[in-house]
Amino acid sequence: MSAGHSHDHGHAHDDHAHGHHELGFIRKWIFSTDHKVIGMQYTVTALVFLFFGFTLMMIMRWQLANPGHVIPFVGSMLSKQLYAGYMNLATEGVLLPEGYNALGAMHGTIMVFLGIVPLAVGGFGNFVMPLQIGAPDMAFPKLNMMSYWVFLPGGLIMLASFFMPGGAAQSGWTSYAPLSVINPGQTAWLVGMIFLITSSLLGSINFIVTIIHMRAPGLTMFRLPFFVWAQFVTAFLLLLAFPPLEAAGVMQLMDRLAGTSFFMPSGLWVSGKAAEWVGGGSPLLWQHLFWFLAHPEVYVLILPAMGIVAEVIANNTRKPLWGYRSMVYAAAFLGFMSFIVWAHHMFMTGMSTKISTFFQTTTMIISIPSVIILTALVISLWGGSIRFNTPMLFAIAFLPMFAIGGLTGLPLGLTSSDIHLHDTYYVIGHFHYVVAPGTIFGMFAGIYYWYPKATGRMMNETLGKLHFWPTFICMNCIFFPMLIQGMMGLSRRTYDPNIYQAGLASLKLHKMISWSAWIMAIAQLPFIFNFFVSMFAGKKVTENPWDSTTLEWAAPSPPPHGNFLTEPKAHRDPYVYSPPGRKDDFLPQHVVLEV
Amino acid sequence: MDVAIPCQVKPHPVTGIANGKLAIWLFLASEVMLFGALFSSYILLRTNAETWPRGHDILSVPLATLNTAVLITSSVTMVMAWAQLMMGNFSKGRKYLAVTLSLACVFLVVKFFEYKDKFHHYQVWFNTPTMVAGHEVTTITGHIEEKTDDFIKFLPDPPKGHKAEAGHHEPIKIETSQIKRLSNYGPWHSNFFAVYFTMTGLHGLHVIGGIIVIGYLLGPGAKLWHRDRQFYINRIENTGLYWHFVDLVWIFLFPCLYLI
Amino acid sequence: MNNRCWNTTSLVASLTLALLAGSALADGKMGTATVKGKISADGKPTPGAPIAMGADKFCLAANPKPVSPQGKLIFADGTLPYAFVYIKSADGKLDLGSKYTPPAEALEIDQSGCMYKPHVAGMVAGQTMKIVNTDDTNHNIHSLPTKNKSFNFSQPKKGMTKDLVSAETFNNPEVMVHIKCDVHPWMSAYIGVLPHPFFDTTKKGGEFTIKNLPAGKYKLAVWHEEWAPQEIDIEVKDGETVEKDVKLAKK
Amino acid sequence: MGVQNPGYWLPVDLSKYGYKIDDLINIIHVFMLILFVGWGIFFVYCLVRFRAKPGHRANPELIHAKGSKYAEIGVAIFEAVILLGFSMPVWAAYKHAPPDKDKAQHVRVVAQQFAWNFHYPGPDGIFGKTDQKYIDEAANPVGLDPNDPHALDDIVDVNNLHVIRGKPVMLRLSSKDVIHSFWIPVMRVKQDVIPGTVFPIWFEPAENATLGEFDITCAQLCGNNHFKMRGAVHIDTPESFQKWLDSKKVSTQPVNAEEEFKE
Repeated sequence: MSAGHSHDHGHAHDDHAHGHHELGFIRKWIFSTDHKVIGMQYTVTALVFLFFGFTLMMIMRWQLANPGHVIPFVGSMLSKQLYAGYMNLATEGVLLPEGYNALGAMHGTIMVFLGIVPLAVGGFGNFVMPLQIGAPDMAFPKLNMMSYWVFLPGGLIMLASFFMPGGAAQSGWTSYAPLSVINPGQTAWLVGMIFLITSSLLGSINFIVTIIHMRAPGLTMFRLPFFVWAQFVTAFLLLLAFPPLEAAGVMQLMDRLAGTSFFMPSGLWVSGKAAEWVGGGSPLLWQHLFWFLAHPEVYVLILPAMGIVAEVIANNTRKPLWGYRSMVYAAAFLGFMSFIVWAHHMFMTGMSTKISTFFQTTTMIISIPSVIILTALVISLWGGSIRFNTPMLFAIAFLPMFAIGGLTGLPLGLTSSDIHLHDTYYVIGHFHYVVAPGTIFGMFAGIYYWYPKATGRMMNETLGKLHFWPTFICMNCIFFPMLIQGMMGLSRRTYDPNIYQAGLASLKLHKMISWSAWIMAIAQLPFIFNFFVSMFAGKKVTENPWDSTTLEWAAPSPPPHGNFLTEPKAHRDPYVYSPPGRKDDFLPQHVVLEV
Repeated sequence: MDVAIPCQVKPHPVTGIANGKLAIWLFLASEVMLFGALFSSYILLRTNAETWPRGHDILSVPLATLNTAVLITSSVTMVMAWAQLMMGNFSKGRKYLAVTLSLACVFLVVKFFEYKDKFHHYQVWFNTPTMVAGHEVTTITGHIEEKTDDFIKFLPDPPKGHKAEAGHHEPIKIETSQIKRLSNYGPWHSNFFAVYFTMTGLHGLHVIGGIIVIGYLLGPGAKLWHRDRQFYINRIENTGLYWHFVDLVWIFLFPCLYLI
Repeated sequence: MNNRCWNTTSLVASLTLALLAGSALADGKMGTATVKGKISADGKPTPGAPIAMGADKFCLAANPKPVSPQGKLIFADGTLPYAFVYIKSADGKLDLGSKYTPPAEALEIDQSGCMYKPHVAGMVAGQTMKIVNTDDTNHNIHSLPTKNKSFNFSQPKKGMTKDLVSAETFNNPEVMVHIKCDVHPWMSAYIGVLPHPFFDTTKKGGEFTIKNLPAGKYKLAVWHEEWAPQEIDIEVKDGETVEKDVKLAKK
Repeated sequence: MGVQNPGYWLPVDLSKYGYKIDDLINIIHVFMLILFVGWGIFFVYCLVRFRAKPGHRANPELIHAKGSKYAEIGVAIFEAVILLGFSMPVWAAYKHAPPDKDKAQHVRVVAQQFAWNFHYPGPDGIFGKTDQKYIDEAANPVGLDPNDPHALDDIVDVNNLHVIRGKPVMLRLSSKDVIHSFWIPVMRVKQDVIPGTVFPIWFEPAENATLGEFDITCAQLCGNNHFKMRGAVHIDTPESFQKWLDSKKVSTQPVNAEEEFKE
């Protein structure tokens, strides 16, 4: 970067400081090109979607714990016929099987594509990553804005699908053909997905260019905070894994709207009559294309969370991360491997021994880098001086939760044990342990950690702890029983488990899970309160409230448009904590040591 | 008030390219995955199919060859536009750009006629083998002259190699009760046409995208030349990369769909 | 489920329909003639296997004796239940040239003992429907029309009722619309959707009666699930009762 | 109804070879438990010992943790062992060592939204021809060809699979419409049923298997009433199997309508 650019920064900041040339409300907060504002837009939108997706699940939890009983509070609302031909989720206050399927499909879709990915990548990636690399903004600010404004309509189409004729998608978030081609409601889902995929592509290109081209002087790749590395790998996964799903989505849309038979085999006989499709297609083709995206997607969900946890742990143990380089290599290897394990979701589709051998071997191999990252994070605790603030509580809670999630992946990744566990509650327990107490804890840690940077004020610690402890306990009471239910042989996506012996025998667990879920909902109230009230009432902070070392803490809190007052330079590794012979127990990357 | 972004115009010291070029390469990587998925699906469907038509039997190879030539020429003119701009010849560069744009439009027009023909060409499958023009057949192809609830008047295609005597063929009347299936050559006709329309359609959308971008750079976007010459040339170069990719996809599509 | 909102909706819907129908007062021509008769089978029915009620424990309990598919049923004297008898115009069209508003009462279909009651019924296009589940098991009711919009919904609980407003039922004449339950594949019902109210379904003794027919020449059409359809020319005069017995041949 | 879930762990295993899968699952879980507990102890120890104390500073030196390397290598070795020693042989046996065809019971399974149609070949041991055009959802759900002599003695039952203990069962799975997944938890057998393909699978009820009825589940979301796609496997003795077979022999029923219209 030339000197001219740093001059520009200074100039940009002057504009801001004087306030005369301030952008109008719309350009500043709605159609903003500032990565921080876009990051916050993503964060808030994603949190709203997460809350909505969680609400859908609470309705399903009612049905599972009390099959056939009138849903309290919302039952009558869901039974209202809004217009002729409207697909009701419930009748006479009781959830319908098709309503249950719609809620299930939308819960999965919303949580993954509208909640966690936008929060982890769109929110944290956008807000934190340019700051951490000392950049004034993203490489393409307008593209960044567009990415959000393509994401939002995609999400709104998904939500609106509940009110469209035919209702919301009912074929699961996996949308297996031929069911998804036959079922109502899928078209809106596909259109929504195409918007979301486009948004992700725009975002990921922006991220990669920014990380490669816009690092501050001195900030070599191996001086990057681990979070940036995680985002870097994630962006590649999004870039390369999403397009096949887009192709598959287009094909499924063609099957639905143009009567093609990409995924429709010959001779289908649906509901008492021959189906209209010519046939000749392959249902397995959809599964391959879908999982080719959806397995890397798992790492899209988990890597940013690992990144956040690494930041928070390094900061709060007051010592450098243990095995930083091996973590980076592990993350890159993880990203690469995630492209060649997808078919372990398809062991039960009649896979031959050779192919299954390949995929279970790659699946076992991919567990190794996860173990390395996890081990490195735990060993990082050794010899530290651990501060138990709210972000740290969430970050360290992430570790055992992710460990359970990862370990329970083992029996699922082996074909023989998968015979019994495939498509049971064990699977649900497994991936929720990775994503819910795993990723979401990472996200909470990130929110508490970077909140002062975004707003200039701290979140309340007491409320934070009031949020953490019940959430932590409830999460385990929700997902651990699911592992047992799956072991007992309860099939997932079952509207009324009571007609099965495994369901009847584990009904008590269902009740326990549901109660825990509702208690957990209440436990989110302190967080919501804390989140909004701290914006005005939180303790004011200077630029570096956590005594942290990475570059984002060199910018003012909140950082102005253009981020840094003077162009930062990186002089050392990211986590120089408790250096010997210094009074402070941290040495930020940008600080020039006076000799 | 925009923040100054480094490497917007000048190449990055390490990678040696500017932001835009890196981004376009990444974009093309994702495009490779998109079309790669479609080509894989095509291979899978074709290898699994009991029968798969030869493209040259049912598609117009001459038109597609013409289109191939059109697209390749447009790629050449795109490079010429960039070269002229590099030499500082703004007006010549624009002319080449305009030629590229018109060639892209020609491509779409030709494609439109190809599509239109398919939608007016029908195939009839009979319930039982039926005598048509002295042969017992289960299916015939041709054009519909008249359609009612009870019957269709159908003008069969001349047999292969008898195109000159097309006049000999009279329309025949087919009762609705005889028809097992009646379909034009739209995407619903068979998996071949599903693949054909989806892939060429998606490629066509890419061509339209190219037209919009080139049109912008030719029209309102050209002002940038006077403000920041290098920036404008970069944009032309990046658009060119994209355009070559669109061309390349067609070069794969042409043999895959029309020839083999 | 008669909650207030629902009633308002159906009220609005029926009002809209009435308006759309244009001159609602200029309702279709009604007459005083009657056609009656018996439908019977010409030959012996193919014996059918009993329904596999064991598929669902509830259904088995509700039907301790073996049950035949309703379409196979025949009375000892050879007369047929579940034949749908209806009037066509003299040139064989469903439309009699005059518009009839559907009756206000809904066509009720009950899911009882894992069978549809009635198995065969007629309705005037646009008539409302009421679907009831009196079984303590989950049913889904799936219509498979070719000229109308399809519906497909579940009734997982005993006593559930769903009122279908006019716009949700069958609005185009179609003989017959097949309705089935996907959970219990044997459950099927057939609805004859007509643009006029001149139809009947045979019951005990294969008897049918079509009343209030205006004088004129018609075709008397008969449809049965298992037997070949038939059409017979008839002529009726005001106040007259025409008797027509029809024998259906094997399909 | 047999008791399928005696406790909060795996359902009873009534098959001859299911123990192999159970062993694998149990071994992995013991390993997971050891790993998690060992790791957890270290984790909690760190949290307690290295909590922030006034006047105490973190030690920035990174320890040479040989333990972690050993742990990682240990995990890798263990994974290799269960992969090569357990999972792959069991899977290969399941795929490549079907029982003797002549000694097995053969059943065709036709899945549809939302029922399992079980098609038995009858006394002649030969499946009758089937064709879509004969399908009658009430009377002939698998579309048996009435003109095929082999079809006359075939038995079709919906949602009820009868097997004899000690006798291997070979199933040919197919689907009419969408993807289903055939799962008998007590037999430790599961297979997706994808339309357009026939999937041969097999299992063997143990000779001392509990008699009675157990769940068959559709394990793949197949539509709005997916949950209702429950079948039952009846484990019979040869005698009770014969009794059931005899009850099915009455293939023709009176079609007298009086019963239905008696009120």
